[in-house]
Amino acid sequence: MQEKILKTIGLGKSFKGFSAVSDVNLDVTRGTIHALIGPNGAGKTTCFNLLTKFLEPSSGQILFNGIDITKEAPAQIARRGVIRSFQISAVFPHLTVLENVRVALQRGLGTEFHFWKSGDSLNVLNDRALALLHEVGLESFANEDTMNLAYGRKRALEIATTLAMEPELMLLDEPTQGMGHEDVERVTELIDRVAKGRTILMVEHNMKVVSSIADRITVLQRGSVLAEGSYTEVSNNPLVVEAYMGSHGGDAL
Amino acid sequence: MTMALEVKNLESWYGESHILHGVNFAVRDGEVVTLLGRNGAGRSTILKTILGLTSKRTGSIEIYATETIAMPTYRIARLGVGFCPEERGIFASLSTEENLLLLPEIASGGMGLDEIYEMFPNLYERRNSPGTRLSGGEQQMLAMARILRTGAKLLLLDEITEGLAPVIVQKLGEVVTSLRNKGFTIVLVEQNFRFAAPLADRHYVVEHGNVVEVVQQSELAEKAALLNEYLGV
Amino acid sequence: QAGSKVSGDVVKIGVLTDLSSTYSDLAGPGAVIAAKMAIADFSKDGTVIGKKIELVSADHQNKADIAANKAREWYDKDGVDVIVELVSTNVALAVMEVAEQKNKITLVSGAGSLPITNEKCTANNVHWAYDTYALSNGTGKAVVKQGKKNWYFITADYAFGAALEKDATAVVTANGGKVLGTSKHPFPNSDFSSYLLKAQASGADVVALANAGQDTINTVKQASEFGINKKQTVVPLLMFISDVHSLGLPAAQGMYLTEGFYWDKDDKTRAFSKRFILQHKRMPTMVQAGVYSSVLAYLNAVQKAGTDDTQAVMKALKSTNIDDGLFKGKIRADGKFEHDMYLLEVKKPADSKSPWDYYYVRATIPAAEATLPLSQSKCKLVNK
Amino acid sequence: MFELLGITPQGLVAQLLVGLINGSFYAILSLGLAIIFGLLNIINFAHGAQYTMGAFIAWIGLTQISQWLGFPDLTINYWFALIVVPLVLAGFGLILERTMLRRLYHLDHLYGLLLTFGLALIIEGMFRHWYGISGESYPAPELLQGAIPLESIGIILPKYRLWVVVISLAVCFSTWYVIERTKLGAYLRAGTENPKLLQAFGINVPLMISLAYAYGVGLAGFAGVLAAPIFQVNPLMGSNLIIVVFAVVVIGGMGSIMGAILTGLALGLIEGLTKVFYPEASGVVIFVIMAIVLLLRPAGLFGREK
Amino acid sequence: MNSKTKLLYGVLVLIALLLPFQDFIYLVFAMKVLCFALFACAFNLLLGFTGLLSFGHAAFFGTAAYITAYFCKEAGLSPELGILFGVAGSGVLGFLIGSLAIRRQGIYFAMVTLALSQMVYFLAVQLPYTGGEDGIQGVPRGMLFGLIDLKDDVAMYYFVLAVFLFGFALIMRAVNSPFGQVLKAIRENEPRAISLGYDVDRFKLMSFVISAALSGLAGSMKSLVFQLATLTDVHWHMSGEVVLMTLLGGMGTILGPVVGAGIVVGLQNYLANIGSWSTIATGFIFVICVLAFRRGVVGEIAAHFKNKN
Ligand SMILES: Nc1ncnc2c1ncn2[C@@H]1O[C@H](COP(=O)(O)OP(=O)(O)OP(=O)(O)O)[C@@H](O)[C@H]1O
Ligand SMILES: Nc1ncnc2c1ncn2[C@@H]1O[C@H](COP(=O)(O)OP(=O)(O)OP(=O)(O)O)[C@@H](O)[C@H]1O
Ligand SMILES: [Mg+2]
Ligand SMILES: [Mg+2]
Repeated sequence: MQEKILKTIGLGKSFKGFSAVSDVNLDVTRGTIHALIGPNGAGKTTCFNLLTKFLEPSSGQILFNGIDITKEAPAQIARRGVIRSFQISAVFPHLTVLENVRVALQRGLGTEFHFWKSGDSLNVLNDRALALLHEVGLESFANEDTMNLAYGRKRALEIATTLAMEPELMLLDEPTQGMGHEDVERVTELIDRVAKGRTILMVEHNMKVVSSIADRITVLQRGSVLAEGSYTEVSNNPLVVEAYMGSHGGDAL
Repeated sequence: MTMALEVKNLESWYGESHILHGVNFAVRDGEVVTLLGRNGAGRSTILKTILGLTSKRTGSIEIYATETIAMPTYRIARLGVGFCPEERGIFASLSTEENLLLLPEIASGGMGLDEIYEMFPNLYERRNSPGTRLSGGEQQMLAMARILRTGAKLLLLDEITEGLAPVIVQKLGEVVTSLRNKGFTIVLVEQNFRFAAPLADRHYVVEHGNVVEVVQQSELAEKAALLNEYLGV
Repeated sequence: QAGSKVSGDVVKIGVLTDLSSTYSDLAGPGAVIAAKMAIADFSKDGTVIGKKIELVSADHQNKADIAANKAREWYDKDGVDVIVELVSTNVALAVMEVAEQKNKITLVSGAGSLPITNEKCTANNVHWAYDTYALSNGTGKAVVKQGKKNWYFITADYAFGAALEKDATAVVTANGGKVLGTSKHPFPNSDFSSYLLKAQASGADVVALANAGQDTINTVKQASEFGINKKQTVVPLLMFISDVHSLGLPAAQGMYLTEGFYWDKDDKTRAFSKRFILQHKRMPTMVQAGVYSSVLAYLNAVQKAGTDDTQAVMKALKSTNIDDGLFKGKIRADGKFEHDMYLLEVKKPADSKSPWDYYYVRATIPAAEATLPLSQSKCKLVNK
Repeated sequence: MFELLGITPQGLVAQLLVGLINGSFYAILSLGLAIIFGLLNIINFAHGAQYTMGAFIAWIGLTQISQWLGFPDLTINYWFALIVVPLVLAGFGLILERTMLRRLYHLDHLYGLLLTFGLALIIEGMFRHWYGISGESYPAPELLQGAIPLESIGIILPKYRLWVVVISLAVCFSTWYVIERTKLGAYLRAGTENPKLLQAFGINVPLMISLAYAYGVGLAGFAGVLAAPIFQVNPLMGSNLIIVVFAVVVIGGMGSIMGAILTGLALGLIEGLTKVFYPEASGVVIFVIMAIVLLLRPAGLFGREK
Repeated sequence: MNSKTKLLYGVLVLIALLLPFQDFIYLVFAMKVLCFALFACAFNLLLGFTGLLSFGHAAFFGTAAYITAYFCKEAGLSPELGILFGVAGSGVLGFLIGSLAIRRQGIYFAMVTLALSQMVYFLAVQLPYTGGEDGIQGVPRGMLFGLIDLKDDVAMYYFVLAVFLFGFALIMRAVNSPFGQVLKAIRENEPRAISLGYDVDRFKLMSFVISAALSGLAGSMKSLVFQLATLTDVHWHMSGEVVLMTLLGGMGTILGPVVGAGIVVGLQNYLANIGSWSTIATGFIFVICVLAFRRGVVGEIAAHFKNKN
C-alpha cells in the first residue's frame, strides 16, 4: 500500500511557447483532501487535464500508486480509479437524473458492449443510484430531464456521478462554483463525508470551503508551485496573500 | 433623477416552461442594485429577458424611458445596455483581443484598450490566444472587460465573481465601485453576498420567478435574519 | 373465345424511357408521343384483332434497378405485353433479363451497345434503331476514306464508351488508319479542355468522341471554342439531332455522324416528322422514330399472329419485311433489325434554310455493312 | 507513367493554365458556399442549382425576353447580364432566407442541407421541364470571341477563358479583403458561434445574415453567367459540380474564406494534372485529397481548430 | 415499450404477413421498401442513436450488393452464403472506414465518410468484376438453404420480411441495451463519458460497424430482389437518399426510418410516370417536411400523442 497515492515529477505543459504549467511536483497523500489553489490562469485546470491525460504533458511524469501512468489513455486512467469533474458543469442533459448516475454505475456490470442485452438489465442499479442521489439531495429529481435543472443542482448531480465510479482518487475542479450558499455548505460537507476512505484533489476558489476541509494545500502561480502546507501556513504566507488571497484575506469572502 | 430601467410585471418563457411570473423592479440612473436568490430562482433569466434572449416575454421594460418589450435584441442593446452573461459567452473563433474589440461602441465614454489591459493584466498576457483557450477565470475577466469598452451606461452583470481568485474579486469590487462613481447604472446578479452587500444601494430577492423582497442598503442590518432565511447567508 | 388469344383481353404496350434525366431529349416524352402515333396510325379505333390497345409509360430515370422493378411490375401485375424504347444499355440489358424470365417482349430503340444482340442477346428482343457497330462503321469508314487516317479518342470511362472506341478502332485500323492515343474521362464530366489540349497536341487528323449526351455536347462546344474543329475533324461517334439542335450549327458545323433516321431524308420521313413536330415541338430523333416503327411493327405482328402470345408474335415479327417509310429491312435471328443507315454532315449555319434543317445526307450505308455479320455473332440464338 | 513522355513541357504549362481556369470556377463557387456556411451554418445544397439559374437567366435574357415582351430589340447582353443576373439571384436568395432558412438556424446543419437539397430539386426540375435536358448554347460576347495563339506553349487559348480567370480572381480577392480585413469578418465569425449573444451586443445579426446569404447566392449566379459561354447551359450543370465544390470548401476549412479561394484554385490545377496523367481518376482525386487532409488536419487546410 | 406500442407492432407485422394475399400493393415493390427500410434503420442507428451523420453509407449498401451479386452469379453460391459474404464484406469495409472516420466530429465526419465512399464508387467503376455502368445483371435468386426456391416472389417476399424483422429487432434491442445507454451518454457529452472511463471511440466504431453490416444486409437483399447490382447502389445519391428517408420518417425514432423508406420509395415508384414533375414534387415534399414537420412523420405523431396525455 503506497503512502503517496499520486505523485508528479517535474510535470510541465506549454501551449505554443506559453508554458501554462512548469516543473510541478505534487505529492498527494492517501486519505487526505488536497486543495490546489492559485490565481486565475495559474494552471490548475491544466494540471487536472494533465493528470487525467485530457492533455499530453510536455514534460514530467505522473505516478499513481507508484505506477507510471504518464503514457496511459484517459479512459484507462479513469478505470484505474482516478475520476475528475469539470470546471464547466458536465452532465448528460437529455438523460434523466437517474440515468446520469446509472451511466457511471453501468461500467461496473461490464456489459457496456452488450448490444443484444435488454435495457432492463440496468434496473438492478437503480437502488444504488437513488442512494447516491440521496447523498447529494437530488432524489426528488430522479426522473427529471437533467437539462431543466438549475446550475447548482447540475454540479451536485455531477458529484453524485463521480461518486458512482467508486473512485480511489477524485479530482474536483471548483465543485462549489455557481452554488448558492446552503448548496455550498451541503456540498462541502458532502465532500468531507465522501472523502472518508478516498483521496480528493480539488481546485477551489472559495476559501471558506478550502479552510474548512482541506488537509493540505498547494498554491500554484504562473504554472509553478508557489507554496505548500496547511491552510494556516499558506494563508499567512505573504507571497500567497499578495498573489492570491488579497489584503483582507481569503476568509473575508 | 431619471429612471435607467423600469420593469413592470415581466413574464418570461423558455419554450414551454414558464420561468418569470410578473417581476417588478426599477433602477434609477447611477444606482447599483443586486438580484439575490437561490439557484434556479430566475435571476439570470431576468437579465436575459430584459435583452429579449428568452423565447417569449410579456409585460413592460422601459430602458431610459423607452419601451422595449417589442424591440429586437440588438436595438435594446443600442439603448446603452452592456451584458455580461452567466456562461461568459467568449467567442472561440476570435482571439482574446478580437473578443475585446468585437463589441461596437454604442455610446461615447467607453474605456480604452490599454486602460482595460492594465485593469486585467492576464488578458494582456494572453491577448493573442483563442478566447476559449483562456482559463475559466480569465474568460470571466474577458466577459466583464469587453463591455467596459462599449460605453454602455446600464450594465447587467451575471455572477461576475464566479470562479475568480479572491484578489481578483477584490479588484472587481473596486472596479464596480469606480464604475458607479463614474455614473454607471449596474444590475448585479450575485451568489457572493459578501461581495455584493457593500456595493449595492438596494437588493432584490428573487424566488420562483418573482421578486419577493426588497432590502435597502440601510436596512441590511435589521433584515439580515430575513435574508438568511431566503439565501442561507 | 378470343380471351385465350389475348392475355387480359387487352394488348398493352409499355414505353419505359428516361423522362427526366440525361436522355429525356433524345427519347423521353417524344418516344411516348411516337408510340401514341403508331397506335393511332395502326387503327382508328385503337384496337387490334378486336381487342383494345393500351399504352402505359414510365420514367426509369436512367437507372437499371428502377427500370427492372417497373418492368417486373408491368409484366406481372399490369399485364403489359411488350416494353419499348429502353434508352441506355444498362437499362435495356436489365429489362431484357426480366422479359426473358417472364417470357415477354422487349423492343429496344434507345440503347445502342452491340452486346444487346450479341453476347447478351435474348429470344424475345428486337434491337431496332441503331447499334455501336453501325455508328462506328458508318462514320469511321467514311472519314478514313477521306484520307483522315490518324485518330485520337476522347472516351467516356465506362463500358459503353469503351465499346464505341473498340468498334471504331477496329474499323479505322481495318481501313488503314491508326489510333494515336486516347483520353478516358470520368462520367459525367463538364470540362474537356484538358483532353482537347492533349488531342490537339497529338496532331491527329480526327478527334473522335466515344461518349454520349451532355458529355458529347460539351466536348463539341469546347472543341469549337478551342478552335480545334478548324485544324482537326471532330467526329462524335454517337450524336442525335436533338444534340445538334441544342449545340447550334455554329459549334456543330462540319461534323460527320451516322444515324438510322433523318426527318428530311425523303417525303415519307418528312410527312411523319411534320405530324410529329406538331405534337412535340421538336423534330423526331432516330430513337423516337424507332419507337414509332417498332410499335407499328409489333401491332402488325399481333394482327398477323392473331394473338399476343409472345412466341407467336416474335415469330411473326421475324418473318416479315418491315417498311413503314421510316425504316426498311428485316429482323435477324439474333434480334437485330437490320436496315440502312445514313452518313450525315452537319450544315454550315449559312446553308441551313429552315429550322431543324441541319444535315446533308452524304451517303447511305447499306444494311449489310451497317450490321455485324451473323458469322461473327456471339449470340446464343445464332446457330452456325 | 509512360504518358509523361507524351507530355511536352509546353503541353504541361498549357494544362496547368486550363486547370487554373477550372480552379477559378471552383474558387468563386466555393467562396459563396463558404460564406453561407460560415455565417448561416447552412450547407447550401442549392448552390449548384443557383449557379444553373444564373446561366439560364443569362440565356433567357439574351434569347427569350425579347419574345416574351415582344420587343425584338430588347435583349440583355452578356455584360449587362454580368451585373443584372447576380442581383436577381441575390434577391431570390434574400427571399429564400427570409421565408425559409431563417427558421433553421437554431437547428442542426442537417435540416439546412435537406431544405436546400429540396430547393435544388425544384429549381432543376423546373428548368428541365421548360427547356429540356440537353440545354442551350450561349455564345461568348463578340469582344471575347476567338482565341489567342500562344506559340510559346504551342496551343491557342480562348480569350474568354482568360477573361474568366481574371474577373473571378478579382471578385474572389476583393470579397476576401472586405470580409477579413474589416471588422465584418469578426462579426461574421462571432455570429456563427453565438448569434443571440452577438445581438445582445447591439449588432443587427438577422440583417447581416440575410445579406450574407444573398451575397453568396449572388456569387453563384455570377459564376453561372461566367460559365454560360463555356459549358452547355443545361439543368444539371450545377448538380454535377456541387459535390466537388463541397469538397473544396471542406478541404479549405469550413467557413474559411481564403481557404475556399486558394483550395479552389489549387484543386483546379491538381485535377488538371490528373486529367493528364491518370484521367480516369480525375473524378476521385479531389476526394482522395479531402480524406487525407481531414485525417491529418481536421479543420481543413485553413480552418481554425475548434 | 408499453402495451399500446406492442399492439401497434403486432398489427404491422400481421399486415406484412398478409401482404401476399392481395394484389393492390405489388410484392416486389413491398420488398424494395423492406430493403430500404432496413437500410434506413441501420443508418438511423448511427445518426439517430449515436449522433454520427455518415454521408457515405451507400458504400456499404453497394459493396454488399456487388459481393452478393458476384458470388451468386459468377461463383454460383447459394443466396444465404452470398448474403453472408456481402454482410461480412460491408462489415469489414465499415471497420476500415469507421476507424478512420470516427476520429472526426460533425460535418467533418460526414465529409470523411463521403470522401471514402466516393473512392469505393471509383473502384466500383474501375474494377473488372463490377461490370461498369451495366452492373452485374441477371443475378440468380437461387435456392434458399437448398430447399426454398426464391424465384417465386412470394417465397422471396417472406424471406426478405424475415431478414428485415431480424435486423429491425436487432437494432431496436441495441438501442435499448446497456450499449445503447452508453451511446446516448456519448452523444450527450463526450468528454464526460470519457472521464467516466468509457473508451468512446470503441463505442462509436462498434455502432458504426453494426450499422455498416446491417446496411450491407439490406444491400445484399436488394441485389437478390432485383437480381442486379449497379453503380446506383454505391453512388452518393444513395447515401443522400437514406439520409432523406431517415429524416422524413423521423430520426432517432425506431419506426421512423421504415415510414421514411416507404414514402421515398413510394414517391420514386408512383411519381415515375410524371417525368420532370416527379423531381419537382419530391423537392417540394422535402421543403415542406423541413419547414412544417421537422421531427419527421413518426416523430411528429409521437410528439402529438405526448402532448395529448
Ligand atoms: N488549450 C490551451 N491553449 C493555450 N493556452 C491555454 C490552453 N489551456 C489553458 N491555457 C492557458 O494556460 C493557463 C492556465 O490555464 P488553467 O485553465 O489551468 O488556469 P486555472 O488555474 O484553471 O485558472 P482558473 O482558476 O481561472 O480556472 C491560462 O493562462 C490559459 O490561458
Ligand atoms: N434554456 C433553458 N431552458 C429551459 N429552462 C431553463 C433554461 N435556462 C434556465 N432554465 C430554468 O429556469 C429557471 C431559472 O434559471 P436561472 O438560470 O434564471 O436561475 P438563476 O437564478 O440564474 O440561478 P443560477 O444562475 O445560479 O442557476 C431554472 O429552473 C432553470 O431550470
Ligand atoms: Mg480552471
Ligand atoms: Mg394482353
